[in-house]
Amino acid sequence: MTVETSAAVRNINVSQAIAESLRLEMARDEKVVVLGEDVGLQGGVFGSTRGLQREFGAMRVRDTPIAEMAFTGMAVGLAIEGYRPVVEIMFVDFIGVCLEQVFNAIGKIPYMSGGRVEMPVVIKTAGGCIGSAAQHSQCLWGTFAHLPGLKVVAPSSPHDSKGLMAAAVESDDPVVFIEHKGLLLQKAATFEHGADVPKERYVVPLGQANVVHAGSDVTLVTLSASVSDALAVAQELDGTGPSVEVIDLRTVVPLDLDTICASVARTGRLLVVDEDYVGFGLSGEVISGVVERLGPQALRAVKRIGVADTPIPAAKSLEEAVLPGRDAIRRAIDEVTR
Amino acid sequence: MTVETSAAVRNINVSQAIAESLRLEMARDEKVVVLGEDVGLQGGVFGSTRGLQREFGAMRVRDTPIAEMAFTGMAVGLAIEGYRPVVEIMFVDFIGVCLEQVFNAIGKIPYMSGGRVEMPVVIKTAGGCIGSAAQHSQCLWGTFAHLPGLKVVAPSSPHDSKGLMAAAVESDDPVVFIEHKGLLLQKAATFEHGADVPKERYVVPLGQANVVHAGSDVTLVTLSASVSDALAVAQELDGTGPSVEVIDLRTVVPLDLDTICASVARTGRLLVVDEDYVGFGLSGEVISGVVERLGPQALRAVKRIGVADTPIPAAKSLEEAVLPGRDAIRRAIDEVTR
Amino acid sequence: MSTPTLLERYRAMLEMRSFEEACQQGVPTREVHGELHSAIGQEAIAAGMLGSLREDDAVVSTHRNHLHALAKGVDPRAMMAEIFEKSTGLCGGFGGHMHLFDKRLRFSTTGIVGASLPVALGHAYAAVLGGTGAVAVGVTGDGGANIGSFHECLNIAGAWKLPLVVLIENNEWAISVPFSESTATPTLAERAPAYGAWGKRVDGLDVEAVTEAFAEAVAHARAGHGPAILEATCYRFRGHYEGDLDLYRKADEKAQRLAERDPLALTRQTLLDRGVAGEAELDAMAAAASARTAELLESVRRDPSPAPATAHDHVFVSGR
Amino acid sequence: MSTPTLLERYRAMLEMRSFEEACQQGVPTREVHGELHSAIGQEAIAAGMLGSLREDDAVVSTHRNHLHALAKGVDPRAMMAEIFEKSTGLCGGFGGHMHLFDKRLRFSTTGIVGASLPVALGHAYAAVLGGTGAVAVGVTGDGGANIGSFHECLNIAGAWKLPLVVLIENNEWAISVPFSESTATPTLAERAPAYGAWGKRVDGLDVEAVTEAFAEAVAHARAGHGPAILEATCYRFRGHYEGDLDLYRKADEKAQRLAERDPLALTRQTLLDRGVAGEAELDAMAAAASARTAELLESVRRDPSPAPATAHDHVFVSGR
Ligand SMILES: Cc1ncc(C[n+]2csc(CCOP(=O)(O)OP(=O)(O)O)c2C)c(N)n1
Ligand SMILES: Cc1ncc(C[n+]2csc(CCOP(=O)(O)OP(=O)(O)O)c2C)c(N)n1
Ligand SMILES: [Mg+2]
Ligand SMILES: [Mg+2]
Repeated sequence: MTVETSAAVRNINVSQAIAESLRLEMARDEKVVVLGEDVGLQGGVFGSTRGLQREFGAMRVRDTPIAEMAFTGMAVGLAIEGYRPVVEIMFVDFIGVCLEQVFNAIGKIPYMSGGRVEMPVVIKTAGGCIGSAAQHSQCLWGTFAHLPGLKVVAPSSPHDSKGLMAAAVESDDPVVFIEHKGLLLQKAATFEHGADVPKERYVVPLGQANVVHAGSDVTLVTLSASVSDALAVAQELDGTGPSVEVIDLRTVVPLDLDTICASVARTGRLLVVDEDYVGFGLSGEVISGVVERLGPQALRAVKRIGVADTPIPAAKSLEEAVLPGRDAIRRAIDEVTR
Repeated sequence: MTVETSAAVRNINVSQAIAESLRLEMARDEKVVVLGEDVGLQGGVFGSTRGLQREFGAMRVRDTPIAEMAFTGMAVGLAIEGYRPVVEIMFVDFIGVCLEQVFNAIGKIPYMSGGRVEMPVVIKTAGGCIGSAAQHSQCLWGTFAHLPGLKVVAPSSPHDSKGLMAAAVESDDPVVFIEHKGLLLQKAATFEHGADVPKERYVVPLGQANVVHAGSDVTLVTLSASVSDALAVAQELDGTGPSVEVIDLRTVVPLDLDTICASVARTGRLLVVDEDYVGFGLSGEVISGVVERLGPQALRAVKRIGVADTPIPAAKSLEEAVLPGRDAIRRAIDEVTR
Repeated sequence: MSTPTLLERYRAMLEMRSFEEACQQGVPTREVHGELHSAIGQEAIAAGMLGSLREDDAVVSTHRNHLHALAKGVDPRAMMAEIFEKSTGLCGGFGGHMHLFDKRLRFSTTGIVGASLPVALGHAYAAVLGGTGAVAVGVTGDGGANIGSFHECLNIAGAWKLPLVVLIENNEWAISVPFSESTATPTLAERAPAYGAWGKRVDGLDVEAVTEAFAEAVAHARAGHGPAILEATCYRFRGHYEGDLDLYRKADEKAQRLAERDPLALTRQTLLDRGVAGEAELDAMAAAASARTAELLESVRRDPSPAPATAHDHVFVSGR
Repeated sequence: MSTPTLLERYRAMLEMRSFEEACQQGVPTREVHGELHSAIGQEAIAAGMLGSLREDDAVVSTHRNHLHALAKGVDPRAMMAEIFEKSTGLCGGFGGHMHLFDKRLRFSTTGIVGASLPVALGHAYAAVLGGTGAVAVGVTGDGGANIGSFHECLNIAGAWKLPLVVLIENNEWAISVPFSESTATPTLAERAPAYGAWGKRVDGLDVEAVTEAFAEAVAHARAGHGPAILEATCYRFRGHYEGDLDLYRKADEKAQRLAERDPLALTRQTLLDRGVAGEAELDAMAAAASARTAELLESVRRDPSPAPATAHDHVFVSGR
C-alpha cells in the first residue's frame, strides 16, 4: 500500500513531514480541523502544525486555552457533527488531565453506541526523552494500548510520520499519534532510514510493521526513536556479530504479530527494545503474544529492555542510565545470543 | 507476617472489613485522614467508610465536592505536611479526570525529590463489573501498574481486604487500592475463602501472593473477584481433572514473581485469568516475567483470558460474553493441559 | 417551532413520569442489571425545553438523562429498549441507560460527571464552523458544576463567543452531599459574570418559568452573544439510583417535598386554577400516558437480548 | 516577621535577576539539558511576597518557579545545583528545574499547568486540620487559570473557607497564546465572586503595590475568611523557555516593554526619586548581587553529577 515515488522525494524532518501530511489531509477534506495549544500562530511548539493556520484559517486551526479536558472533549462533539478533529496534546505526559475524554469517550463511544457513532479523531502528541525530567519525558504508548478502542501510532522516521499521519486522519477509528520529541527536533539530513519523503500524499497503513534490517539470529522489535539505535547496532554487528532482524512496529495498536512471529519463527530469539516503562506494557505484550502464537518451545531466548519502572530523572547522567540506548542494546543482543 | 488469631474471628463482608481496617488505622495514627465523595455522612457508596465520620469527625473524614483533581491533589499537600491521606475515587473509571495527580505527582514526587519527600497516600477505589457498562465496570490495575511509583493492590476476600488495607495505610509508598464492586456487595456468608476476619488489627504484607489452592498440573494466576471463580473450578476438577494451583496475586505491584515462578517451575503450565483488559497489562507481564525468569523452555503451555480489548457492554448477555467466567476458565484449563 | 401550550407540556411531563416509572420496573427484575438514575421530580425542566430547540441543536446529558432525550425527540421505544438491554435498543444494548447516542438528533450522554460540557462545546464549535446557527445544550447537575470541565468549557465559550447553553439541574443533592456544603456561592447562576456569560436561576418546578428562561438562554446563545448558564432548581425525588437506601436525607424533608412540591401536581393545579382543563380531562390524560407507556414496556420486554457472539463487534468501526 | 524595606526588596530583585541570568548560562553549555523557564521581568511579584509569609506557610509553584522558591527562603545554592543537575542539588539531581521540593519549607513545584493549586489546597486543609494558622499560596500563570483545577480548588476553598491564596502571575502570554484571546473576562481577579473569594488585580511591576496587595490577600486567608485571588500583571521578558524563538510576539512590543517597564529599572527609579539611595550605591548593590551569584555558579559547577548507579533509587521510599 505504501506508495513510493522516486520523483520529488526530499529530505525533510519529522515535524515538516507531519505538517505537510496534515496540510494535504486538510486540503482533501474540509472536515479536518486542528485544535490545541499553540498549534496556530506558532505552528506547534515542535513545528508540526506550521503553516496550517495561515493556509486554512484560525477556525480550522485553532489555538486553544490551556484546557485539555475541554478541547479534547470537543473532539467528541465535532466528530458527531461529521468533523475529523486532530487534537494536539502538547506532551503526552499531560494526558493525566484529559484521559477521561480520550479513554471513556473517544475510545468507547463507537462501541457504546453499538457502532452507530464514529470517532474519527486523531490525538496527536509528543513523547520521549529530551532532558525535561519525570513529567515531560514519558512515552506512555503502553498506557493507551491497554485501553480498548484506541489505535496507537509511534513513527520512527520522516517518511513514516507523513504516511502514518495520513492513515490516522483518514481512519474512522480514533488514533493516538505519538511523535517523539527527539525525532521532532532531529535534523532532516541525519536520518539514516525513512529519510526520503515523497512530495505527494501517501499512506502508510496502520498495523503493518516494517522490517528495517533483515537478520537471522535475533528478532529485535522496537519503535519510535529506538529504531535508529537498534539499526545502528544491527549494522555495526553485520558480518562481525549476530545477525539482527530489526522490526519497527510503527503502530502499537494494531500490533503486527504476523510480522513479528514470522521473524521469531526463524530466529528463535526475541529482544524487545522499548523507551516506554517496561512493566505492564508493550514489551510484555509482544513477548506474550509471540509465546501464545508460537508456543514457548519455539523460543530459545527472550529479553526486553526499556525504562525499568523508574520515572525519568532530570540529570543527564541519570537519564542516560535509565534509557535503553545503544550500549544496552548491544549487551542485550549479547545476552540472548550467548 | 499475617497474624491469624483464632479468637474473635468473624464473618464480615468486604466493605465492613475495609471500614474496620480504616477505623483501626485512624485510631492508631491521628495523621490518617479520609477524603472523597460520599465517604462521610453516607459512609461510601459501597459502605467501605461507614461509621468513620461519626467516630473521627467531619474534618478527618471529609465529604468532598465532585472535584477529583482538587481532592486527589490535596493528598500531595497533606502528605508533605505529614498526613497520611486515604483518598477515595468512587469508581476506578473516574481516574481519567485525575490521573495527573496520581501518576505525575503522587507516584513521582518521592523520586523527583530524590527520596526527600514521601507520599504515604492510599488511593482507594472500586473496580470490576456489576452491570453498569463501559464507563463504570473497568478494573484498570494494569493501567496503574504500568506507571512507576505506585503500588497496586486488589484483594479477593474480607480477610485480605482488611489486612491489605492496613498494609496500604502504613506504607510510606503510595498505594492504589482497588476494591471489587462485586465483592463489596457480596454477602459475608457467601465467601468461600478468606471469610474469617480477626477482630484486631493485622497486616497482610504487600507483594506476597497467596496460594489459595495447591495443584501440580497448571499454575493459574489471578486476583480480585476472579479468585473465587478460579477456586471453584479448581475444586470442581479436584480428583477428576487436572490439578490446578490457584495463586491469588493480592498485589499487582509489587508482583510476586517468586511465588508464581516456583509454581510454574513445577507445573510447566501457566494460565492467567484477569478481569482487566487483556492487552498490554497484567497478563502479559506475568507471562513475560515467567518466561524471562525461567526461560521459555521451562514452559509447556501458556494462556491468558480476560476482557479481550473490548469495552464492557451494557446488556447482560454481552457482558457475560466478554468476562472471564467459570466456563472460560474451564475451557482454558482444558486447552493448556491438552 | 411552535411553542407547546401548558397543557401540552403537562402531557409531556406525564409521559416523562410514566417513562421513568416504567424503567424502574426493570430494576427488581434485573432486566436493567446496572444502576438506573431516575429523574422523577425534574420533569418540568425537560418539558420546559420543548419548543426552543431545533433538530440540529445538540443536547449532551448526564447519568440522569432520560428526560432530556425525550425532550430532544429521541424515540422512546428505542430508548426504553436500550435501557432494558435489548438488541433493538438505541445502541443495540451496548450502551445502556447511561450511554444513549442519537447521532442524527445530536443527542448524547455520559456516565462521567462533568464530561457532558466538553462534548457540548464541540457541538457549539461545529455550529460556528458550519455557520448553522445551531446551539448546544450541555446539561449538568449541581454536583457536576464543581468539576473542572465546567470552568474550562464556560471560559472557552466566553472567550470564543460560542453558542453553549449550560443547563444546571440543581436538585440540591449530589448523591449524599448537599449543594450548600459543596459550593462556594449560594447559587450557581451567579458564576456567569466570571465567564462573560448570561446567567439566570429559575424555579425548575415551574414549567412555565423554565420555558421562558430556557428560551431566553437559547436565544442569547443563538444570537452569537456567547454562553448562557441556566440554573433550574428542583429536588431529587428518588434515591441517587434505584436501590439507593437514601438514608442521608431527612425523611420528613423528602416527604414534604414530594407532597407539596411535585412539579406534576403544581402544573395540574395551575391548569385547573386557570380552567384550562377539568379534573376528569387531566385524569384521562394521565391514564392515557400510563397506558401508552405500559404498552411500550410490554412490547420492549418481548424484544431479544443482544447475541453474545456480537460482544466484540464495534470496538473499531473499521472492523479491526 | 518584619517587612523588608523597598531597598531590601530591590536587593532581592537584583539577586533574583542575577540568579535567573546565571541559570541561563547553563543552557547553551547543556549543563541544563532540558527546558528552562526564566522569570525575568517578574521579580517584583516574588519580591512583594517577602515578609508576609511564615516558615510554615506553604508555597506551591509552577514551571516558572525559581523566584517563588527564593522568596520562600529555599537555599539558592541547593536550587542552582538542582537546576544544574548536580548530586548536591535540592533533590539530588532527580527533579531538575521544574521539580523543586523543600519539605521543611513546604515549598514544591510542578511542571504540569494547573497542578499547583490542588497541592496548595492540601496544605490549606492541613493548616485547618492542625489549627496552625498557616496559609497556602498556590501560584499559577494567566494561562493556567483557564484549566479546570483552578475552579475545583477555588470552589472547595470557598465552600470550606480554607486559607488558600491563589497568586496569578498574569504575564499576558501562555507560550504563544495571548491572555486576551484565551480568557472570557478582561481580568482574572473578577472571577473572585464566583468563589466567594477576595480578589484584587495589582500592577505586578510595582513591588510596593504587590507587597501591599499580597499582605492583604494573606491576611484575608489567615483570618479564616476563605480564599483570595491576587492577579499580578507583568510581562514575560524572555521566550517561554530559553531557546524559544519567540516569533509569535511583536518584536517592538517586547522591546518597548523591556525598555520602559522593567520592574528593576522602575524600582531603582523610585529609590532614586525618593532619595533613598544614590546611583553609585545602587550600582554597587547590583554589582554585589552579580558577583555573589557568579561565585555561586562557579562553585556549583564544580559539583559532581549524580552517579548513574543511583538512577533506580527512590522509586519507592521503602526501597522496593
Ligand atoms: C468524575 C466522576 N466523579 C464521580 C462520579 C460518581 N457520581 C455519579 S453521579 C454523582 C452525583 C452527581 O450529582 P449532580 O451533578 O448533582 O447530579 P444528580 O445526580 O443530582 O442529578 C456522582 C458523584 C462520576 N460519575 N464521575
Ligand atoms: C496540563 C498542561 N498543559 C500544557 C502544558 C504545557 N505548558 C507549559 S507552560 C504553558 C504555558 C503556561 O502559561 P501561563 O500559565 O500563563 O504561565 P507562563 O508560562 O506564562 O508563566 C504550557 C501550555 C503543561 N505543562 N501542562
Ligand atoms: Mg444534584
Ligand atoms: Mg502567562
